[in-house]
Amino acid sequence: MAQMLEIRWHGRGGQGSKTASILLGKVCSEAGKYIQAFPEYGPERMGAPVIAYNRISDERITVHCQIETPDLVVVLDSTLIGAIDVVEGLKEDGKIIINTDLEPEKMKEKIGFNGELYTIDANKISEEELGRAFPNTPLLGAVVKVTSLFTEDEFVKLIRKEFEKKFAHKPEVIDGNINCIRRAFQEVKSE
Amino acid sequence: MATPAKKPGWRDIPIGGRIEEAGNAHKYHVGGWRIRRPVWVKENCIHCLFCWVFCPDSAVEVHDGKMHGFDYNHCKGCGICAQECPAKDKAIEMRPEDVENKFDN
Amino acid sequence: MATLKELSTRAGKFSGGHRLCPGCGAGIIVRQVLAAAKNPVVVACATGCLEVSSTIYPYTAWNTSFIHNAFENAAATISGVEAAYRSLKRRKKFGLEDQEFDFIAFGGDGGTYDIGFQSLSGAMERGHKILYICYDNGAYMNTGIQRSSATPMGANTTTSPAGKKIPGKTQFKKELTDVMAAHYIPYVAQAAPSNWKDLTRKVEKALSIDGPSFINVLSVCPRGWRTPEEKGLEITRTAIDTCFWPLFEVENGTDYTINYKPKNKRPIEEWLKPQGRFKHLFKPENKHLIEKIQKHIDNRWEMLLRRAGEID
Amino acid sequence: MTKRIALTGNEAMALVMKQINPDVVAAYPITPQTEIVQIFSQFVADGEIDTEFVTVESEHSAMSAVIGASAAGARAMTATSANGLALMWEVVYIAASCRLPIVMAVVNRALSGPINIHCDHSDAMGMRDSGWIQLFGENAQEAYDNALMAVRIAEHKDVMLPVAVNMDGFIISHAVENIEIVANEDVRDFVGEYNPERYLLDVQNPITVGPVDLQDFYFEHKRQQVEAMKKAKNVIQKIADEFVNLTGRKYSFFEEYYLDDAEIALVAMGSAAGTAKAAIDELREQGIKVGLLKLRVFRPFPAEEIVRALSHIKVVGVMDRAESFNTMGGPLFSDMRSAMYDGEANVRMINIIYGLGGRDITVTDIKNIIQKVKDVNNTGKIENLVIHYGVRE
Repeated sequence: MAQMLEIRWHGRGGQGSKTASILLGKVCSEAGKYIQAFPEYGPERMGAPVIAYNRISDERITVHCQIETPDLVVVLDSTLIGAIDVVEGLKEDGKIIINTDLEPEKMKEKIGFNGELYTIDANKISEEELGRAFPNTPLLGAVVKVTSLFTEDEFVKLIRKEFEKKFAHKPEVIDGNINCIRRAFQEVKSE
Repeated sequence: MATPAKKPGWRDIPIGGRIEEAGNAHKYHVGGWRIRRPVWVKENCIHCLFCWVFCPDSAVEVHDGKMHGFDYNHCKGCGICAQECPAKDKAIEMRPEDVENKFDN
Repeated sequence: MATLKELSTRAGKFSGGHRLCPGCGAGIIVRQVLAAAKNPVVVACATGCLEVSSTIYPYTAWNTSFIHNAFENAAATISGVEAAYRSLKRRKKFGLEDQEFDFIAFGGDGGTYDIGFQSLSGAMERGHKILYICYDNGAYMNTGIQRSSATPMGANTTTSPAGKKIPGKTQFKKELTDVMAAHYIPYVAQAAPSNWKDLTRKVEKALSIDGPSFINVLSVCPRGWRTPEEKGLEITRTAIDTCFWPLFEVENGTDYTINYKPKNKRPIEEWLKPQGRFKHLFKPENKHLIEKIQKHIDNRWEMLLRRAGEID
Repeated sequence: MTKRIALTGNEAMALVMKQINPDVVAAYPITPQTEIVQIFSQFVADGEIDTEFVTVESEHSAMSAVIGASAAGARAMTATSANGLALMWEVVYIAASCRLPIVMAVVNRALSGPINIHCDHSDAMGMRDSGWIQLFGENAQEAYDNALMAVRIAEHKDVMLPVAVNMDGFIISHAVENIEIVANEDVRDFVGEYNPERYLLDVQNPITVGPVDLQDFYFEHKRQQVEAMKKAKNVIQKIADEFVNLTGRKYSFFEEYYLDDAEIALVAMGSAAGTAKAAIDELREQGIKVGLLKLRVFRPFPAEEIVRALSHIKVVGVMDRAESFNTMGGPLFSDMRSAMYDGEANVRMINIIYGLGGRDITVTDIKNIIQKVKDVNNTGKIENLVIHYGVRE
């Protein structure tokens, strides 16, 4: 891992990219890392393309701007591809994770990116575990797996604490969300 | 232009324009505004206190529920008291103010 | 209800030495209102004649706690004072746990009907335990008699002058008392200093309520009305007897009571005639305006009677 | 005891307000400050605090109500942004003139128009002559810390002035960052009780606040305000010294970043100062002697200290996130040039106006800006005194 990990999340309003970035930030903070999690704000409403960011570092972060050259791009909705340039600025040795049922090879052709590309069918996982398509939770798992930020067990332990806070009023969804994370660790794949 | 000698400097007044002595306008005399002067005709007075309740200037002196005359330091001479006096023979008369009796209080 | 003798024992909260005009209605109203208050009072005052004449540094006529903030925010300011009181009382600071206060705001019609209306409406809606008194003299008298939304139709002011084409103010006044009643607050009333018994009773009642209250008080301005200084209360009585200024109260938005019904409702001319600001209305070509005003007054009076259940 | 957690700037501000536990808060929601009001409302609704919370109908009434509350004897706070602050304008001056120690969070946003909800400092700059102390923070931590210190500064008997605690809208207010939280009991000890000398609810000693102040006394009262501002400098430093004992976090009028041996320097306020640090780190690795003066206290303006800190610098780039439309640069630049005029040193300055309406300012941008400062140093020539950086031609 580079000194500072910079992640850019692409999604549509309502899919939870901002929530995912904040959850990741909070978990990393709990684990003692320095973090930032912030969305790019506009007048967007439900359905419009949105962006969120994470910076994660072992040292204090002072920079306060949008991320120009991310180490990792996460695409919550593959239908965004083509509509926006999801690999803009992505480092040559960077990585991209895409929520899709397509195989990585296929996806790679589609977006013309030569670096490490991962796919995961986050909608399917989420539908099976939570009964609805919340792709952000499985993608969180995929991000942690791909970046090796934490081991699966470490991360599950940390994120469970966040879920307990976040879902204090509906604890019944916590286990489903944990399952999403665990499955993501297994099901995210590269070529 | 010379600063007026009597007024205190900025170090010597409370901050923020605060006035720390409530009701000190009492020390400020507006009797000089008067061109007519209410005169209390004690023997006609029924002590109804209408003059007191209608005076805009807090210039009617009442003690123990009885009219006691005027505070000429603060009466501006509007004449409402005389106008509103319900006594059969008015207990308040408005008389022209003159230099001699203006400040005799 | 307090007698004058009792009221006189509570005098002194507004000292002489203020610089209101001779015969000013605001001075009379403030004295009556403060005499009706039994607790220590904190007053907030909107910018206007009353404020600029009563607190000219380093003198204050207020023998109470007093705050002036700006023109349009007396209601918000007193709501902040009241909030502070609630908080400090609860937190037992400054020995306030056993101390009662009456919180009273004063504003002229400019600071109440117009520029201060939003602040007033907000404070009333929030339910603070405050009494707002509007002294309504029907124009911005402080700055030289400019029209306000309280200016009566036909009045000649410096911004609604009676000219060759336009005969003074062309709109009816806003009926703010009704508007305040529509806030469904516990107590709203309309009063006049000529009827001191009615006004002081209303103030006592307002201050006894745990919630917001509003009293609109007709305030003579000899300068703006163009009337003799000593005649202010006499003219005020004609406002009541012509039903230009009915005395009434509204509890909880719906419960209307007429406090005074003239035995013989007098024609509106009797209110208009003594005032220089309406002089031009008595020219032959403006006769229709007086008729229009009379009709409006009649309709409104009838509406009030109906609301009060006096007629069907 | 401090605890490190991850919060947005707005969450941090709402939290510190809860910890300060003011007697009265009156506030009106406006983007990007809204969350502060929402979170604070939740604290009240859940009974976590017993602050009297006045949900006013406008910012004008928010400031009016805190003026009433503060004059009454309460510790009072509010928060706003941009147009909300502009709507308060009139009473913002009155708060300072009446010497009421109100603390207000200002979540900086461009002042319309056309309407824009994103960060710049035009809102704060509009109140710069109102008599408020103005503190700027680089991040959520500094906003939190400044709010804590602001209460003490405002209420100090030598000061008795309101304090605005600025934080960049969205960039800080909506970004989650790590922040070290002071324990509740330490906050309580640090801010202490507010005990005003005179206040409206003092039954024994009623006062008049806000009288008509005419030609014969108004000027004296303004002179007093200037004196309070001057004295505020000592107080700000003294309270920062206490704060470092509590938290280990050191504050002064400004932070000096690689200034000691610098030849050229930037001056900046708010979040861009952090980005500038990252740029300077990179350039220092390349041997470029560049430093940063990050201004924390904008009012009172610490002119002497700034001159001292920059006296050895050859060229300074002053970064303004606001225009003043005097055609000679932004408001910070005006103050900087004024401060330097009487300085012994021959420091040249250019002004970089950047980031208006939330235009992002990246590390690359800052490096470009530093290059412009360097160019002046190399050529000795100032071609453009004021640069509107990042504007499309």
